[in-house]
Amino acid sequence: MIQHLTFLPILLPMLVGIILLMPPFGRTKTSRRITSVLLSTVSFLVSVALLLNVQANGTQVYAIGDWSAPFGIVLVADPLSTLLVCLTTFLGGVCVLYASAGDDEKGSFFHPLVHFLVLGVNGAFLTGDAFNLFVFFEVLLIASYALLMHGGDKKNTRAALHYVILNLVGSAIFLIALGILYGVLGTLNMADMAQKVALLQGDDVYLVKIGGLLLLVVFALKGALLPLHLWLANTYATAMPVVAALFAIMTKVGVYSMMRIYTLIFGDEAGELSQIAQSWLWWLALATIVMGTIGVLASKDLRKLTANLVIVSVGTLVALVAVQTIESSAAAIYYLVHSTLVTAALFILADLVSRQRGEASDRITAGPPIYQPRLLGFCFLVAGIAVVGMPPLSGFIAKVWLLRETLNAEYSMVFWPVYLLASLAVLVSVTKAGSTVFWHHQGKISQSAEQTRVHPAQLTALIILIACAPLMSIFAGPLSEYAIGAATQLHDFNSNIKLILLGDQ
Amino acid sequence: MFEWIISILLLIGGCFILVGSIGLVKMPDFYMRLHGPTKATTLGMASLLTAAMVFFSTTQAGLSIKEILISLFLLLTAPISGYMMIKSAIHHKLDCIERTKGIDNIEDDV
Amino acid sequence: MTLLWIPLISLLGSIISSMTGKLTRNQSTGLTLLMPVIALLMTINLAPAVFAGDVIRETFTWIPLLGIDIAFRLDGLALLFVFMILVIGILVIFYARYYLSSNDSMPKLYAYLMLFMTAMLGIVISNNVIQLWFFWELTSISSFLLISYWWHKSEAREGAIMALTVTGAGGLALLAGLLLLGDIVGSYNLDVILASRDIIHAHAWYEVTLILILLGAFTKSAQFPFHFWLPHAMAAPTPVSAYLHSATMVKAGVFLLARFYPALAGTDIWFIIVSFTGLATLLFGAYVALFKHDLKGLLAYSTISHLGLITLLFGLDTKLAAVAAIFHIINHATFKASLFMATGIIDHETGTRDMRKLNGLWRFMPYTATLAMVAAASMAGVPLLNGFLSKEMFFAETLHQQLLGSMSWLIPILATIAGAFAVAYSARFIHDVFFNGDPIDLPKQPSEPPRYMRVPIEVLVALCLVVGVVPNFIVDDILTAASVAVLGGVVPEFKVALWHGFNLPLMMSAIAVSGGLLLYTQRRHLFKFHDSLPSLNAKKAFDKILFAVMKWSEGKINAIENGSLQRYITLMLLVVLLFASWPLFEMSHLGGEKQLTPIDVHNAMGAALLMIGAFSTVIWYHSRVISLLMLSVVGLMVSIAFTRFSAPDLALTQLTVEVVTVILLMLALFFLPQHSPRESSSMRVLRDIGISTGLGIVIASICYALVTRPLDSISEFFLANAKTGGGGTNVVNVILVDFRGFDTLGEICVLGIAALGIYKLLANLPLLIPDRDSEGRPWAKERYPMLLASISQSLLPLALLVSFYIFLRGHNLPGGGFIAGLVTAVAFILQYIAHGSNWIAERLTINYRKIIAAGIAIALFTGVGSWFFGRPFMTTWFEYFDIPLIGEIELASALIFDIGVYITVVGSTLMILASLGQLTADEPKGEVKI
Amino acid sequence: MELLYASCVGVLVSCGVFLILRSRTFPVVLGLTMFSYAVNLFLFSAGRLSLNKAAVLGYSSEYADPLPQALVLTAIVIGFAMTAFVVILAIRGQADLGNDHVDGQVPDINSDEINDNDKKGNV
Amino acid sequence: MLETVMLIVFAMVGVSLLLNVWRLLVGPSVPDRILALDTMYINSIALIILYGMSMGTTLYFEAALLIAMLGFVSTVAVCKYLLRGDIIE
Amino acid sequence: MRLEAKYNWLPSPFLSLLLFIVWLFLNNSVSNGHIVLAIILAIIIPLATKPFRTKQPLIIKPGLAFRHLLLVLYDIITANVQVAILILGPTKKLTPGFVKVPLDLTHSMPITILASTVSLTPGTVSAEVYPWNESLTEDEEPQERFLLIHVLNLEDEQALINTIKERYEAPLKEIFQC
Ligand code: NA
Ligand code: NA
Repeated sequence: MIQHLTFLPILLPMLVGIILLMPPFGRTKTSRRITSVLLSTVSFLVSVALLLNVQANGTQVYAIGDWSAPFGIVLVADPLSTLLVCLTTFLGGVCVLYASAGDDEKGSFFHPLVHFLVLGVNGAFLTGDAFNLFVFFEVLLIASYALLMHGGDKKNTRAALHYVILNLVGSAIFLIALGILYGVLGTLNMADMAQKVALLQGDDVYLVKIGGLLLLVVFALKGALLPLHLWLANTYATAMPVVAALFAIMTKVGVYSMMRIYTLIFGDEAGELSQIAQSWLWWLALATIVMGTIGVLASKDLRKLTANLVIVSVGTLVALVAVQTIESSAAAIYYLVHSTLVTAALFILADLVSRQRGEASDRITAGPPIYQPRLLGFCFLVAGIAVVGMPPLSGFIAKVWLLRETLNAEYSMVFWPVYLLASLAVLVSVTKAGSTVFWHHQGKISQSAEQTRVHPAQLTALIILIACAPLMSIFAGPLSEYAIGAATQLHDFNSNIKLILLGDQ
Repeated sequence: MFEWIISILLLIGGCFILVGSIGLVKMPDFYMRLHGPTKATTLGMASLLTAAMVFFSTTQAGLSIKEILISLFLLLTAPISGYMMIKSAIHHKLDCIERTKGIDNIEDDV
Repeated sequence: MTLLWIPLISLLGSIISSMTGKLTRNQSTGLTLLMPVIALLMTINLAPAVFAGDVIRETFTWIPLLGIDIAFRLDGLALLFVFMILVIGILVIFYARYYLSSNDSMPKLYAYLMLFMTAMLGIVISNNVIQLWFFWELTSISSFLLISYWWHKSEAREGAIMALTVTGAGGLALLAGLLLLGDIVGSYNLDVILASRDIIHAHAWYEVTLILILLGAFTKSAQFPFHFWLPHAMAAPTPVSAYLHSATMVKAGVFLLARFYPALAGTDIWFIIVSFTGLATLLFGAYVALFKHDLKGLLAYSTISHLGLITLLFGLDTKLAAVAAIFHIINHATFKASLFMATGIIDHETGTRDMRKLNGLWRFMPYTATLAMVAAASMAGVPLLNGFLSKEMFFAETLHQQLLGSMSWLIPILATIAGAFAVAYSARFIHDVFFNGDPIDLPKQPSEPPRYMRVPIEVLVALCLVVGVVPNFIVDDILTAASVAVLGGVVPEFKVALWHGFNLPLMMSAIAVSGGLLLYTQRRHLFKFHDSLPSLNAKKAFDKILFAVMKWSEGKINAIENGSLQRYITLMLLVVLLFASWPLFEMSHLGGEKQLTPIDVHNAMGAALLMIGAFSTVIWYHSRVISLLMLSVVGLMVSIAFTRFSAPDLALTQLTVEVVTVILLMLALFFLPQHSPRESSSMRVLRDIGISTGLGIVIASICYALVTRPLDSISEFFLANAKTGGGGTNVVNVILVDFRGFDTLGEICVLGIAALGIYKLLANLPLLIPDRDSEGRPWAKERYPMLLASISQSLLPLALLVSFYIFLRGHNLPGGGFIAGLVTAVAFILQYIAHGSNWIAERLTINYRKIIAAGIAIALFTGVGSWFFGRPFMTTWFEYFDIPLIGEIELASALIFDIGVYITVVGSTLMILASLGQLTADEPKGEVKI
Repeated sequence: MELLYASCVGVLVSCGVFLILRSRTFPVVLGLTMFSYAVNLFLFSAGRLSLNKAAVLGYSSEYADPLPQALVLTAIVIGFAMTAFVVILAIRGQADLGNDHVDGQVPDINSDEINDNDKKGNV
Repeated sequence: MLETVMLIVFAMVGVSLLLNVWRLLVGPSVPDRILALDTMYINSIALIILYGMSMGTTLYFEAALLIAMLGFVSTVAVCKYLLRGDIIE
Repeated sequence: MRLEAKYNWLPSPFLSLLLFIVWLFLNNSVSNGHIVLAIILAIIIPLATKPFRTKQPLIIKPGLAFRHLLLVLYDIITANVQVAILILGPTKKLTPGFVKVPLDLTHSMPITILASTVSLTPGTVSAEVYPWNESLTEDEEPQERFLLIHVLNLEDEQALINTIKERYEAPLKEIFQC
C-alpha cells in the first residue's frame, strides 16, 4: 500500500464522493455527516502520511497506468505539493465538519461536492502533466460552481453567472495555451516541457512564449490577479461562508500553478524564455495588492472584507513567486498556508457573527449585540491579529519573512512601501470592522439569537482553524525548515527533470 | 462491371439529392418545399448508400452491407421529420400559395 | 532561565487574572499582584550583577532560518525599565482595585494590564530586534484592548482605533527599519547591531533605516506630529492611563531611542531629526496642555511635552544629555503616574474631570490634594523634587549643545519658554482644582477616597521627594548602569545633585517658574488668544481622513468592480490579446517550413459553410432560435472537418455532443426570452468587433504558425505501443482508456459533478412558465404527436443496439464508451420528447445519482484493481481468449473502465435532462411554480 | 489548406468572442459554445493536419497524431458538462433575477445613456 | 471513370449543400430553416459516404450513421419546441 | 387483432429478428461469435425496452407484409421520379392542396406506417392525424381518425383518397388484422 500512498489523496476524496452518493452511507443526513467527517479525517491523515513519506524518502513519482513520463501521466509528490495536499484535505475536513451543523442540508449533495472539490485541488497539486492539470482544474471548477450555488439566493446567482462564464473563457484559453505548447514541444509532461523549452530555437521560442503567457492569464484568473481579480470579491462574499472558506484554497491553486510553471518550465534554465512572466507577475502582484487593499478599505461587510483580504494575499504571494529565489519561494509557501487558513477562519467567523446579529448580519455597522460575544470576539481577535500580520501569530512571521526576502529583489523599493501601506490599511480596516461589529451596539439581542448559538460542530471547526495561527507561529522553526526544503526542491531544475523523467532519485 | 453499377448508382443518387435541394429552393411555399427533401433526397441517399455498399463489397475483403442501415434509418425517420415540420408550419400558420386547395381541411391546433 | 521567566511570569499573571472572575475583588487583585511581585524579586536578584557591569543574556532557538531567536538581554537600561514597568505596574494594579466600579470587569482589566506588562517587559529585555518588534506590536494590541476597555463608549472605541492606527503604522515603519538594520549588519541580534555602529553609519541605507526606526519611536512616544492619538487614549480607565502614559507605552518610544543610541546616534541627521522633533513636541505639548479643561487632557499634553523633552535630550549632541534623558524618564514616570492616579481619585470622587467645575477641592480632600500638589510641583520642576533635577540637567545640556551652530542659543530660550508653560499648566492643575473658589455643579459630593486607594500615590510621591532630595542615594546605581548601556561604556562624569551653585540653568529654572506663574495669572488673555486660533481637532481630522479614504476606496471599487461581466471579460480578452500578439510580432516568419497542402474544393466549401454558419449565428443572434439553428450548422461542419482530417472519434463525439447541446439550449430557450434586445451602443459594438476580430486574427495566426511547422512529439510512442501495450488498434481510444485514462477518469467526474450541480440548481426553482410563444401564439394542443410517439418506440431498441456496437468496437475502431453513452442518452431523450417525463418516470425508476456514482466507481475500481497485481493505479490488463464456437475474443480491463465511462455519461446526461424536464412535468402552463 | 483551416479557427474565435461579449445569457452561451468549437479545432491542429491517416492501426501506413485527438475528446466532454451547467445557470438567473441579463439587472434602455456610459468607461 | 463520377457527385452534393444553406439563410420562416438544416444533415451523410469511398476507408461510416440518427432527433426537438415550447414536458 | 406475443422472453419477435439482422449488418460479419452476440442482444434489448413500448398489434401476416414492403419500395422509386419531374418543371403549373383522408385504421402503429408510406410516395406528405389524442395511454382506445395530407399537385382529390385507402391502407389492415 505504501507505494500507492501518492495516489491516495486523489483516490480517497473521489471514493468518498461516490460513497456519499450511494446507500447506505448517503441515505440519511446523519450517516452522510458522520461518513463525510470521518473519511475527511482519514484523508487528512493519509495526506500527512504521504508528507512524512516524502520527508523520509524524498520526492515520490507515481506513474499512473505504469506508463512512465513523458508518455503517461505521473503524479509528483514533492514537499511542496504534499504540503498543499495536506492543507487542502485539512481545510476540506474542517469545512465539512462546520457544515455538518446544518449548512449542508441547505441544498443537495454538499458533502460529495466538497470531496470532489478536494479531489480536484489535490489532483491539481499532485499532477506532473499539463493537460491533466487542466482536467483537475475543471474538476475543481465544476465542483466549485455547484458549491457556489449551495443554499444560494439571488445575489448568489448573479455572482455565479459571472464566475462561471469567466472561468469558461479561462478554460478555453487554457486549452489554447496547451495546444500551443504541445504543438511546438510535442509533449505534455511538465518536466519534459521544461527540458524541451531549454533547447528551443528560432521562431518556436515566440510561440512557446505565447503559450507560457496565456497560461499566465489562466492562472491569474484562477488566482485572482489583477486585472482578472474582479470576480472574486463578489463571488466569495455571496457564497455561503463555509463554501467561501473552502474556496480559500482555490486561488492558491492558481498561485501554485504559477510557481510550478514559471519555476520549472520558464525558470532560470529556460534559455531565451527564462523568466518570461517574472516582470509581469511582479507588477501585477503589486497592482493586485493595491486593488485588494482598496477593496478592503471599501468593504461594507465582513465577508467582503475577507474576500478582499484574499485578493491582497494573492498579490503578496505572487510578488514572492516573482522574486524567484529559493528563499522567497519558501516565504511564499509559508505565507500561502497561513493566509489560506486565516481567511478560511475569517469567513467562518463572519458567518457565525452574522447569525447572531439578526438584521445587521455581518455588515460593518452598529447592530444588535452578539449573543456569544466573548467566544466570537476572542476568535475574531486571534484571526484579526493573524491576518493583519501582528505578533504573536503566524501572520507576523509571514510578514517578517516576506519583507526579508523581498528586500534584495529588484524592485523592493516599490514593493516595501506598497506592502507596508497595504498592511496598515488592512490593520485599520480589520480593527474598525471588529470594533464596530462587536462593540457598537444598537438595538437588543433578537429573540431568536439563542437559537443561533454556535453549534458544537461549528465550534470545533472554528477552534481547529483558529488554533492554526498560534501553532504555525510556535512551530515556525520546523515549518520554515520544511518550506525551505520544499522551495529548494522546487527550484532544483536538474533533479526535478531527472526524478520525473528518469525516475532517478 | 461493378464500376459501372457503382457509377450509375452514384449518379442517380447525386441527381436525386440535387433535385431534393433544388426543390427546397425553388418551391414557392413551405409545404411544397417539403416534398423535395423528404422524398427525393431520401431516395438519393438510398441510391448513394447502395453504391457505397457495392463499392466496399468489391474493393475490400468481404461483404459490406451496413450501409443499408443508414438507408433503413432514413426511410424510417424522414417521414416523421417531415410530419413534425409540417405540423409546426401549420402551427405557425405559414402561408400557402393562393391556389392551394382544401385549406379548410386544416384544423386549428390550439 | 530567569530572564525568560520575567515576561513569562507576567504572561502567566495575565492568564491567571483572566480566570479570577469568580473570586472576590481582593482575591483577584492579590492573585494578580503575585506574579509581578515575583518578577520584581527576580529582577532585584539580578540587579547587583548588572550594576557590576554584567550584561545577562539568554538565547533559545525559534526560527533559526530567519535569524529570529528568543533572546534576552538584561543591561542597565533594560533593568531600569524592568523596574519601572514592574513597580508602577504593581502600584497601578493595586490602585485599580479601588478605582474600578463593581460594574466593570476586574479580571478583564487585569488580564489586559498584565498582557501589556508582558509586552513591555519583552521589549526592554529583547536581544533580538525582531523579537523586540514582536513585543512592540504586542503593546499596540494590548493597549488597544486597554483603551477600548469601556467599549460601549464611542470615544473609547475610536480612541483605541486611533492609537492602534498610529502606533501600528509606526510599528510597520519600525519593522522595515529593523529588517534593513538586520540586513546591513547581517544579524538581528542586538549585541551584534549595537557593536556595528560604524558599519551602520557607513551604509547607504543608513538614513532610510534611521528614519524608519525613528518613525516607530516617535509614533509610540507621541511625538509631534504623531502626538494626536495620545489625548484620545485618555478614554481608557485612569489606571490604564497612569500606566500607559507614565512608565510604559509612550516610554517604549524613548526606550527605543535609548536602545539604539549606540548604534544609530552620533550623526547629523540623528541630531537634527531627533532634536527638532523633540523640541517641537516639547513646546507644542506644553502650550496646549495649558488650555485643556479636562484634567486628563492636561496630563496627556503634559506627557507629550515631557516626552518631547526626553526626545530632545536624546537629540542633543552631548553625552550628558542622554544621561539626563534617562533620568527624566524615571522622574516623569513617577510624578506622571501619581498625577494620573490623583486625577483618577478626583474623577472617582467628584464624577467629573472638568477643571471649570472642579474648584476648591482642598477642603474636601486635603490629603489627596497635598499628594497631587507635590507631584504637580515635581512636574513643574520645583526644587526639592525629582522633576527639578532632571529639568536642571536638561537646561544645562541645552546650553552645551552646538546643534544650530551660531543659532544654538535659540534652543535654551525655547526650552525655558517650554519650562514656563510647564509651570503654568502645573499651576493650573494645583490652583484651578484645589483652590479657586467653590466647585460648580459636581455630580457627586467629593470626599477623601478609600484609604488604600491613596497608597500607590503615596509611594510615588515619596519617591519624587526622596529622589529630589537625595538623588545619589537612590538613583545613582541604576542611572549609571543605564547610561553605560546607552552610551556604550564611556559614561561622562555626572553628578546628580540638588545644588550646583548659582548657574545659568538655575536661572533658567527661575525664569521658567516665574514666567510660568505669570502666564498662569494672565491666563485669561492667553485663553482668549488661544480661542481665537483656528481649532484643530485631531480626532475629527483623523476620522475625516479615514472616512475620506474609505469613501474614496468605495468609489474606486464601485467604479472598477462595477458588476459588469462584459467589462470583466473584455479586460481578460484584452490581456489575452496583448500576451498573444506581442510575441507574434517578434517572430521573423509566421509560417513554418512544412510543405503546404493545396486547397481542394471540398475543403473550401466546408470552410465556406462553416464561416457562413458562424457569421449567421452572430448576425441572427437577436432571434435566438434561428441563431441556434445556425450554430448547429457550425457544429455539423466542425464534425465534418474532424472526419476530413482523420479524426473519426472526434467527429462522432462532436456530433453527439452537439445534438445534446442543441437540445439543452432549446430546453433553456423555453424559459428564456426568445429575442435578445439591442442594447449595445454602436460604439460598443464597434469595440467588440475590434476585440473579437483582433483575437480571431491572432489565434488564426498562431494556428497557422503551428500547422505549418513539423512536429516531433511523444505520439510515436502511443502508435507503437497501442496494440502491444494497450491491446487496441484505435490509438485515440487506447490513449483515452489507457495511456491517459486518468484524464478520462477526471473527465467523467466533471460530467457527473455537473449533473449533480444542475440538479442542485434546479431545486425549488420558481419559474414563470410561458403559455404562449414570443409571437403570442398559444402552444399546440397535441402534447405528444402520435406518429412521433410510435416511431420513437421502435427506434429505441435500434439505437441501443447501435450504441452497444459503438461501445464494443471502441477499443479497436472509432467509438467507445463516451460516444456510446451519448447515443444511448440521445435515444432516451427522444423518448422524453415523444412521451414526456412522467411517462418515462413511470417506466424508468432509476436514481440517476446512483447511476453516476456507480459509473465513476466502476472506472475507479478498475483502476484500483491493478494494485492487486502490484502495479500502479490503472495499469491495464488484457488477454485474448479462444472460445470454442465463438472464436478469439479479447478481454481488457480498459473495457470495464469504458463501461464506467458509458454508465456515467448516460446517467449524467439523463439526470440533466430529466431534472429539467421534471421542472414542468406537472405544471399547467402559465402558472408560477413556487 | 493550412491557411484556410487557420482562417476558419479565426472566424470561429471572432464570432464566438463577439457573442460572449453580449449582454444576455443566451447569446453568451452560444458564444461560449462557438468559442469552444474554435478551441477544439485549434487544439486538434496542434497535432497538425493530415488527410486520411486516422490513427487506427492497420488502416493506413502513416497516422495522424492521436494525442491531440484524445485531448480534444476530453475537452469536448468537459466543455459539454460546462455548457450544460451554464445553460441551467442561465435559467436559474432568469428565474431568480427576473431577466436574462448577465449582470442580473437590465440597465435603462436609453441609448443616449449607453453612449454616455461608454464615454465614462462605465460599460 | 469512377473517379470522374465521384467528382461529379461530389459537386452535386456540394451544390445541394449550398442550396440548403441558401434556404437556411433566406428562410423566411423558422420551419423553412429547420427544413433546410434537416436536409443539410442528410446531405452531409452523402458527403461523408462519398469521402469514405474516395479514400477507400469505412472508418467514417459510423459518423454517417450517427448523423442520420442525431439529425432526426435534433429536427424533432426543434419542431417540438416550435409546437409546444417545452420539448420535454 | 392480437396485442400480446406468445412468449414472455420474446415479447416482439419481429423486433428481435430485426435486431439480430441489424447486428450482423453492422459488423459485416456472420462469424460464430457475432451470431451468438446477436442472439443475446436480440433477446435482451427487447426485454429491456419492453416498458417503453405501448401495446401494439402484431404482424399477423408476415408474407403479406413483405409483399407490401416491396410494393412500397417500388412506389417510392416511381414516386420520386414523378416528384423530380414536378420539381424541375415549371412550378406555376402546380396546384397544391390539403386533403383529408378518413382512416379505417385505429391503432397508432399501423397509422404511423401508413402515414410514413404516404409521405414517401407520390407527391404527398402526411401533415396531421385528426383528432389529436391528448395523451398516449397504455391501452389506447380505438378511435376513428383522419389523415391530413399535403399534395404537391392535386388533380383529383377523391381518386387520391381512393388510391391511398386501397393501395396502402387495405394491406395494412390485413397485415395487422385490425
Ligand atoms: Na477649576
Ligand atoms: Na418539461
